[in-house]
Amino acid sequence: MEAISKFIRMITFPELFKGMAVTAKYFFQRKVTEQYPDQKTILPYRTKGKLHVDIDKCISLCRFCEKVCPEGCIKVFPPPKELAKTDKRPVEFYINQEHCLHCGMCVDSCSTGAIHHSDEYELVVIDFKELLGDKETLPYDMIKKHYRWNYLENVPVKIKDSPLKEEEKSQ
Amino acid sequence: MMMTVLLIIVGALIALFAIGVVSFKHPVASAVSLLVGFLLVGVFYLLYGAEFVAAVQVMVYAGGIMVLYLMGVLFTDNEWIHVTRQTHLQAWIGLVLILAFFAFFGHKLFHSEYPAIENVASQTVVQKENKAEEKLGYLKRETNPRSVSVKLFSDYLIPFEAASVLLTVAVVGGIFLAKKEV
Amino acid sequence: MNAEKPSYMREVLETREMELNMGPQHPATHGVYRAILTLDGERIMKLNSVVGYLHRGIEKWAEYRTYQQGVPIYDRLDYLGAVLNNHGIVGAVEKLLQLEVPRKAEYQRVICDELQRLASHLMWFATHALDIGAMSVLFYGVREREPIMDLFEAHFGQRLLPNAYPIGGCRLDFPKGWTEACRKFLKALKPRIDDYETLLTGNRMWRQRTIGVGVISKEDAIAYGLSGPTLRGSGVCFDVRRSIPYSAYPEFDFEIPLGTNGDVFDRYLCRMKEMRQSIRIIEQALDGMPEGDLKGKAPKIMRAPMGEVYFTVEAAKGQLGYYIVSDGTDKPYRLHIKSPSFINLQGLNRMSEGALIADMVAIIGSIDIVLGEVDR
Amino acid sequence: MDTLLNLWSTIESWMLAFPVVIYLVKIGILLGCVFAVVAYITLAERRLLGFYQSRLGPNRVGPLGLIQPVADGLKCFLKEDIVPLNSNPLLFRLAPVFAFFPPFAGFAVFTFALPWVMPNGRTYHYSVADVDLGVLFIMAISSLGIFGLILAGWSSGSKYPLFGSLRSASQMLAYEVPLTLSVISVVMMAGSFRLSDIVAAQQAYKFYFFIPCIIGFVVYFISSVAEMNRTPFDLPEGESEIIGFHTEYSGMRFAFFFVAEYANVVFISMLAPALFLGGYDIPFVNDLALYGAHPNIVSILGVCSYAAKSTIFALFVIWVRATFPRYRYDQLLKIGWLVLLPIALANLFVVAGIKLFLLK
Repeated sequence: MEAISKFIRMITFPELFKGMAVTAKYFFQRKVTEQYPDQKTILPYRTKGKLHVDIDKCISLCRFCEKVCPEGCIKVFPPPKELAKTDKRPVEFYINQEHCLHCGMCVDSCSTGAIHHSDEYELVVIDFKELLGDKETLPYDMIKKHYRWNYLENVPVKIKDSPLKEEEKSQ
Repeated sequence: MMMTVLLIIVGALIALFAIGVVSFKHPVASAVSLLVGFLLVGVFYLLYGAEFVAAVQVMVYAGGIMVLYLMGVLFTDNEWIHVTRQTHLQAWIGLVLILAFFAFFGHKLFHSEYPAIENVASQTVVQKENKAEEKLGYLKRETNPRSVSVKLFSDYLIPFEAASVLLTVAVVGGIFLAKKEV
Repeated sequence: MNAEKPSYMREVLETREMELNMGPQHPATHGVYRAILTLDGERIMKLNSVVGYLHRGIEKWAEYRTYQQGVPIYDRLDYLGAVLNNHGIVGAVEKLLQLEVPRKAEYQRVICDELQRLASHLMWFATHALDIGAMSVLFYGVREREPIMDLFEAHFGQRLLPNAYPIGGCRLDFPKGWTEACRKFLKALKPRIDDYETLLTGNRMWRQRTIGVGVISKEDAIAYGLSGPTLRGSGVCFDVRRSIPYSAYPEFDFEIPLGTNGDVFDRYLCRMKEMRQSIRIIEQALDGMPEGDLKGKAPKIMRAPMGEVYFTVEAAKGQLGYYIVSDGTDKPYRLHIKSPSFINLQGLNRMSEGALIADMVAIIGSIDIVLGEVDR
Repeated sequence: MDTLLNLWSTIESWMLAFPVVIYLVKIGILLGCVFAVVAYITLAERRLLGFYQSRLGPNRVGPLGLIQPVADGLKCFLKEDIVPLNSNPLLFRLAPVFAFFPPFAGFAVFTFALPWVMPNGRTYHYSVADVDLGVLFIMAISSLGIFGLILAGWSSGSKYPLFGSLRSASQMLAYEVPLTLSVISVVMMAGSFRLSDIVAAQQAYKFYFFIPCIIGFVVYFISSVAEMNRTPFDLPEGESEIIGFHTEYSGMRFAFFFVAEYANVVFISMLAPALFLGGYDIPFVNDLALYGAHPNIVSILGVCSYAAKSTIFALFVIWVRATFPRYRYDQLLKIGWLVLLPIALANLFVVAGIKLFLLK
C-alpha cells in the first residue's frame, strides 16, 4: 500500500506543484523593490551618513576624534596656545570622507558633540576632491536642508521636534 | 529547365563539399563540410519530390549521426593535425578512376529521361463544410509518407524486416563491445 | 575475461586528464577563490585550492592600531556576519582587560548576534540555492534579510558593517519601537521559512542534487577541524554557545540541530533548523530583557596588561576565535584570527573527492565560505 | 471602399503573375512577427520572473519597460565584438548562424488559423508552406540546432564553453528522442504529418489530443523544456557551474545565441498547441462556422485562440523556471534515456491501442 502511494507520488509530482504554489503566492504579493532615484529610502534617525562638524562647538585641543579614527582620515589643527585660551575653535579641520568607514567612533569620542553624522548618504562624486571636507564645507545647516526621518513610525519628523532626539539626549 | 539548372548546381556543390571532406586538413573542417554535404543531399532529394526521404536524410544523417561524428572529433586530441598529409601516392590513380566514373555518369545523365518533377508545395486544404468526414478527408489523399509506407509495408516488407533485424544485431553488438566486463 | 585492454586500444583510446581553473572569477566560488580541478571527464580527480586573492593583511594591520581603533575593521572579515566578528574581538579585548560587561548589554548583544546569524544564514540560503539553480530563492533570501538590515540601521546606524559594540558594553539602547518591529519581523519570518522548506526540502530535484553529495564523516570532520553547521551536519555536537559558553547564552533555552550523514543536504537542514533556533533565542531575549546600565566601565585609553588571551564565539560559519598577545601597550603585539571559513574550506578536498563539477558548486555553497574571512 | 477593392485586385493580379511574391511577403510578415514576439518574450520573462521573485523587473525604459528589448538590442549591437586569439576564427563566426536559423526556419510550416476569405472569393492561408511533412520537417530542422552549440563551444578554444557544448550536445541528443516519440503519438492519432491536418483531426474528433496522449504531453513538456535549455534542464548554460557554450561570445554574436534561444522557446510553445491543444480551434465552441459565423471572424478568433494557448504554455515554462533548481548532468541524462524514453515508447503503444480499439 505504501509502495503504491509512493509510486503515485513519484509520477504525479505533488511536491513540485506545492513549490510552484509558493512562487505563485509571491507572484501576487506586494513587491519589495524600491525604485531608488524616484523613491528614496526612509532613513532611521541613527543613520550614519556623511560626517559633519559644528566648528563652533569644537574645542580642537582634545583631538580625540583624530586619535580614535581607524583610517586616520580626520586631521584637526588646533589654534596656537596663546589664542586657545580665548577661542578654542580649530584653525583648520579636515575630513577625508573618501576614506571614512562611517564607524561612528569619532562621534562617540567627541565630548562636546561637535562632530556628528548627517543623513547624506549619496557620496557619489565625479571629482574625489569633493569628498575632502575642510572648515568651509564641513559645517552643515540641518534645519534648512535636511529632514530626519523616523524610520520605525514611518513619519517624517523635523529634527528639532523629533521624539527620538530627546530620548537619546537623556541617555 | 530551371530544375535542371538547380540540380546541376546542387550536385556540383555536393561534389565540392565531398572533396572538402577528404581534403581538409583539420578534422573539424572535414566534419563540417560533410554536414553541409548531407544537407545538400537533402535538398537534392527535395528537388526530386522525395520530401520524406529528404526529411529523414536531414534528421538522421545531419541531425543524428553528424552530431556523434562531431562530438567524437571535437573531444579527441587534435595536436597531430599539423603533421598529417591528406594525399598520398595512390591519389593519381584515384583521380583517374574518379574521372572515369564522372565520365560514365555524365554520359548517363545526358542520355536518359527523368520523370517530370512536380511542384512540391501543394496547398489544398480549403474550408468548405465543417463536417467531421470533410475534416478527415485528408486521410484519403495520396501523400509522400503514405506512399512510402505503403511500399515499405507491402512490396518491400521482407527487406525492411531484414534491415530491422540487422539493426538489432548491431545494437546488441554495440552493447557487447561497450560493456566493461564480459 | 582479462580486464586489460588489448595493446592497439591502449594506444588509440588513451584519455587524458584535464585541468580546469575554477575561479578566481567564477560566480559559484562566492568571491575570489580559485580551485584548480584535475578532471576526468566531469569527475574531479584532484582539487587544489588557491586562496589569497582577497588578502588585506588585517592581522598585521591590527598591530599598528589601538584596541579601540581596530574594532570596526574586523567587521570586514566576514562581511555577511559583521556583528558576530565584532562580538569576537570585543569579547577578546574585554577578557584581556578583565572588564565587566553589564547584563543588559549582554542581552542586547545576544539579540543582535542572533539577528546577524539569521541574516548570514539567509544570505547563505539565497546563494546556495542559486548555485544549485533555484533562482527565485536568491531573491527571497535577500528579501528576508532586508528587514534585518533595516533593524540594524535603525539601531546601529549602519546596515552591513555596523561597528556594533564598543569595548565594554553597548552604545545605545534600542530605539523606540525597535523591539516591536523586531518581534513583527520574527513573526513574519517563521511562515516564510516554512515556505522555503516546501520550495526546496521536499523537492525531488533538490534532494537529488544534495543527498549523498559532498559527504564528510564524523571523524574526518573533527580531524580537519571543521566547525559550525559544517561540523554539525556530520553529527558532531559542538556549538561554542553551548560548549564554551560566553555572553548571556547559558540563560537561554535552545537546541543544537545535528545532521547524520554529513552531506550537503544535512548541512542545509542544519542551517534551516538553526534559523528557527535563532528566532527562538531572540524571542526569549526580548522577553527577558533586564533593566540596568548599558555602557561598561571601559577606560578611554586602554593599556592592556602583558599576556595572551583567546576568545571564541560561534559565528554564522563556525567557531570564530581571536588570539591576542599583549606586550603591555595599547596595541596588540600579535593578533591572530581563527576564521571558520578558512578552516572549513580545508574540508572541501575530502568532500569533493570523485564529485562532479556541478556537485563541487553545491559543496562550496554548503560550507558557506566568505572569502574576506578566508584570506583575511 | 470600391477604390480600395479595385486597388487590391490589381495588386492581387500582379501577385498572381509572380507567385514567389506571395511567399516573400508571407515570409516577411512571419519573420517580422516572430522577431517581435521573440523580443517581447525576453521582456515578458524578465518581468514575470521579477513578479515571481517579488520584485518589479525591468521597468525603466519606456512605459512599463516596453522599450527594453530595443535597448537590449542596441546595447548588444554597440558592444565590442571579441574573437579570442585561441579560437578557430571561421567556425567561431559561423556558429551563431548555425544556431540562429533552425528555430526561425521551423515557423514556415505552421498554420495559424483557417484561411482568410477576400470579398472576391479568393482565400489566403495563414501559413508560408503548409507542407505534407510539417512535423517531420520541424523535427529535421530542430535537430540541426545542436551544431551551433557544438561548434560555438569547440571553436572558442576555451574549456568552459567546451564543457557547455559537450553537455548540450548530449542533452539535446538524449531529449530529441522522447520528444520525437511523443510527437509521433500525435501524428499517429491524426494520421498525417501536416500541422493543419492535425488540427483538423482534433476538430473532427471533438477532443484535443492531450487527452488520449496525456503521457505523451507530459513527456513532450519535459523534453521540450530540456530542448529549450531551460530550468530545470538549463545545464548547457548553468550559469553557476560552467557558464555555457557562449562564454567567449560578446556583442552581436552573443545576441544571436540569445535570440535563437528565445526563438526556440517561442517555437516550442507554438508547436505544443498545434499538436496537443487543438491549435487554432476555439475551445468549447466546436465549430463557429456551423452557427453561421463569417469565415473571417472564425479565422481571427482562431489566431487569438492559438496565441492564447501558446502564451499559456510559455507562461508555464517561465513559472517552472522561477521555481525549480537545476538537475545535475548525469541525472539529466539518466532521466532522458532511462525514464522518458521508455515512457514515450509505452505511450506510443497506449495511443495505438486507443486509435485501434476506441476510435473505430
